[in-house]
Amino acid sequence: MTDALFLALSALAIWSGWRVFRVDSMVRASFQLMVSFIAVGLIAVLLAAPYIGIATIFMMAVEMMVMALFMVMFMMNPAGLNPMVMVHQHRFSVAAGSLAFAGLSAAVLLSDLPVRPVPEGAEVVRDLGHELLGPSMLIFETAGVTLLATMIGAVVLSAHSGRYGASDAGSRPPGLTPGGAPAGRKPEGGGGHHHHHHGGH
Amino acid sequence: MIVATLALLLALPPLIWAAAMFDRIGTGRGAIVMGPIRNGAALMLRPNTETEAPDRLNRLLAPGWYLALALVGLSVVPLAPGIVATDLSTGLVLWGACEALTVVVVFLHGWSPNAPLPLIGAYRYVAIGLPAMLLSMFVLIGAALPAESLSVVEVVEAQRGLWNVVRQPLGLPLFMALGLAITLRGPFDYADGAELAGGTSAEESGPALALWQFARASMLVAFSAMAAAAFLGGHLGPVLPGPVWLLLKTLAVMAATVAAGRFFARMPPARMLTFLWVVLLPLSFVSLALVGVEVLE
Amino acid sequence: MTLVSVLIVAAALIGIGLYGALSQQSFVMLMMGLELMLNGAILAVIGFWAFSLGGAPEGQLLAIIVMAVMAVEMAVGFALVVAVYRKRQADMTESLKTMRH
Amino acid sequence: MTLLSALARRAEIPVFAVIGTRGLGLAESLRRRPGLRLVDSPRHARVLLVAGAVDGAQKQALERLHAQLPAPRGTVWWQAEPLFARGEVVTGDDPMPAIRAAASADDPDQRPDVPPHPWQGIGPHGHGGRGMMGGNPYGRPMAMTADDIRDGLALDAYSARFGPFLPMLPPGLALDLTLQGDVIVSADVASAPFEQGPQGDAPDLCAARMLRLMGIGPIAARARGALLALPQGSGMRRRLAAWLRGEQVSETPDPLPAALPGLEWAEAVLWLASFPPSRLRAACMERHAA
Repeated sequence: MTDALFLALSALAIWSGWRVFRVDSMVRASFQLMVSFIAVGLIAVLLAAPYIGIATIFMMAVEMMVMALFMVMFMMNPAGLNPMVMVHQHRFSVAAGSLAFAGLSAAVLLSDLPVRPVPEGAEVVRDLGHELLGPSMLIFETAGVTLLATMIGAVVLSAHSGRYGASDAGSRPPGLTPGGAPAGRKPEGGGGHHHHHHGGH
Repeated sequence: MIVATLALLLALPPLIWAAAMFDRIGTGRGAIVMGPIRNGAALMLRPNTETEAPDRLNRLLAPGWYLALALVGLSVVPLAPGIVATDLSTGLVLWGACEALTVVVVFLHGWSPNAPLPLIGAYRYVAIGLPAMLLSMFVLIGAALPAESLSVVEVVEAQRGLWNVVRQPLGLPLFMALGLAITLRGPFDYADGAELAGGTSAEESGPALALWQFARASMLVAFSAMAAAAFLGGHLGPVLPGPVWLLLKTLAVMAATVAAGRFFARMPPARMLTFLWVVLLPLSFVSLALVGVEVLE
Repeated sequence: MTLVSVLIVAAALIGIGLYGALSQQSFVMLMMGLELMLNGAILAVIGFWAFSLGGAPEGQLLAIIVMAVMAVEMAVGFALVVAVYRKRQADMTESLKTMRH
Repeated sequence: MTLLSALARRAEIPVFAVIGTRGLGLAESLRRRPGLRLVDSPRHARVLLVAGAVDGAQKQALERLHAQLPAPRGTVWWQAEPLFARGEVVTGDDPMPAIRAAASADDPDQRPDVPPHPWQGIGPHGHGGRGMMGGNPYGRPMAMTADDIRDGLALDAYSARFGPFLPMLPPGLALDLTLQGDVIVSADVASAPFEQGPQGDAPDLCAARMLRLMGIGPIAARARGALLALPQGSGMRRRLAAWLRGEQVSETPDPLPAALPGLEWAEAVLWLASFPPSRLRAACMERHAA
């Protein structure tokens, strides 16, 4: 029963992961990725990690929702009426992906993996809680502070008001001496309204 | 486990009917008892509509997913001591995952017909639904703190002495904001509101629309049962048997949610977004901090 | 369900993710590739934890850290995309020239 | 099936009301009638009710609306001259019998399904746009990048005509809008709202229309909390408060193409509903004349 479920979920995770790069609408792509994450989360639940598994589903549902929203924002082509071909160095990528898979699988098959399963009846969620707020508190809190820094950084980066003036005007730092030439690199010429989405190469 | 699942499946249709009746009370339309059934039957006999270049699969599945999420969310609520359909040590997290996926499903429902008004409803809803969900997680962590467990069974058991609604007075009202959001009603109905002519369901008709409304009502039932378990002591209560208490509390929360949906006006989304982030989320932090202080003592 | 089977599934996810990250032109699709690789990483971590760590909670902790990394990657990634888009109207990798040299 | 049909026979008839000249009061009087239910979307309706005369210039729009009702559908013309030969005409005060009859009618298609617009065949992918965006595949305009008026993040704008029978807009008003997300970037009046007469400006009617957009009824509005839900500074609070007190409002809106850009969809809709129909019509007509 567990084995059948595992096989089905793995197949779902891999298939939907593959479909991410094969569908013709980015919203569909991000929800395919979400399906892949949900399958992995359920596998984690099968592997006796109920907190991690369900938290993965929870987090990824939110993350992929935001991703899909960005898709609609940047490319309002929700239903894929317009074609979508946006790949480059295709052969190289296929080779790299296959190589990574083959290498990792070989490593897995050839190495002698230790076998020490989770003991029956272990309170894994309670253990995790004690670990998070006990011995590994520093790591956990560091992750928290990193997330806070990320939030602030993300807001600063994406806001209209850049560090040195409006960001879409191409903000340039002030000179090192009063009235001097701007420090740092000159922004790219044209600043362009040359259009994006060039189609397939 | 099987007993609990069967009991839930048997109790759900009458509760959904009750939810639909609550929605009719006070609208002056009469036929409170039979009206919802008749209208549902009439809807079932109408055809589904086609739109141009839709995402057929997601359009077909979205109402079903919504219903499934309501069922999964409902399954973690214990009906009586020892009787629960999904006895999971992380029941509250599972409920949170259902909330998050509800936002996704509503988005899919609005996105898949490939029409402007549903799409506007869909992404407006996401902008409001995500912070509302965040808020509910803080409130639910507050409910889990005294129980020292993420299991809903333990959360109910920990309320034997005192219900959480007394211990954390801010919890239930804040949680009801989420209830309004995931059941698409009143002040949080940014998906299906009148100013978008039905929003995400503007292009639906027939059985698809009937199923969507059915799922929306079952989500109200699931939310109310969850609120009853997390804040009103679930099946705990004197004299009457446990399931009856749970039923009564669920009905009370349902009525309160419907009434709140009727009473509070819907703000324009930008205003609501500010209100959520600036007022409601900090309130939920305060609530959580107060619970923490109380538990430490 | 053995450790080997779980790790091979994880390897497949990482392989597909690598393909996506290398082949996609759009920033957002590129990030999806990265996410898929991290998805495989989470699966591998959980697999190791379940089969060869004897239930030590540090394995779960590592999975949580991977999730935090994912969130950071997403947030900073999107912020950069928005910042670049504001300046250059670009959401494809080829339209950026300055960082090449 | 028989049980379903037996139950369905006594259901409320879902009616989509097209409001024509002096039809606002007529449609509003039906809102609390038992036996029918006014719905917001033609897709939810069984019967198309045209209340008040509709300008012949809107014939094609009305035909398209008729086609949006899922078949079988019925049509009732209530105090309105029929624009096409479908359904029944009611001249009296009570359309109920006609609506009941229409609920078992089956109008043939007024606009038979013609093949969709041809594929445009321009551009590298043949969809008529630039790169992978824009264009007009199958006659449906696609979003295209355009300048933003809010914070300079120039995303894809979507242009379409909204109206003249959308239930949240004043009846008859058709707007050519360009939207970025749900923010209106530019607006143009394609046709002015229909004449509603003095009874269209009645305070309770205007307040009810506005409150419906906010999702509450007049009883809940008495608590005055509803006013706080409205944005400040646009006069919406003042006008709704006056209507709730039972006073007439006689403010005239600024020209729509100047006033609407920058507003979000929900704000714009509320703003339009916060003016009495006669004043809104005057503001739109002035511009048409000029």
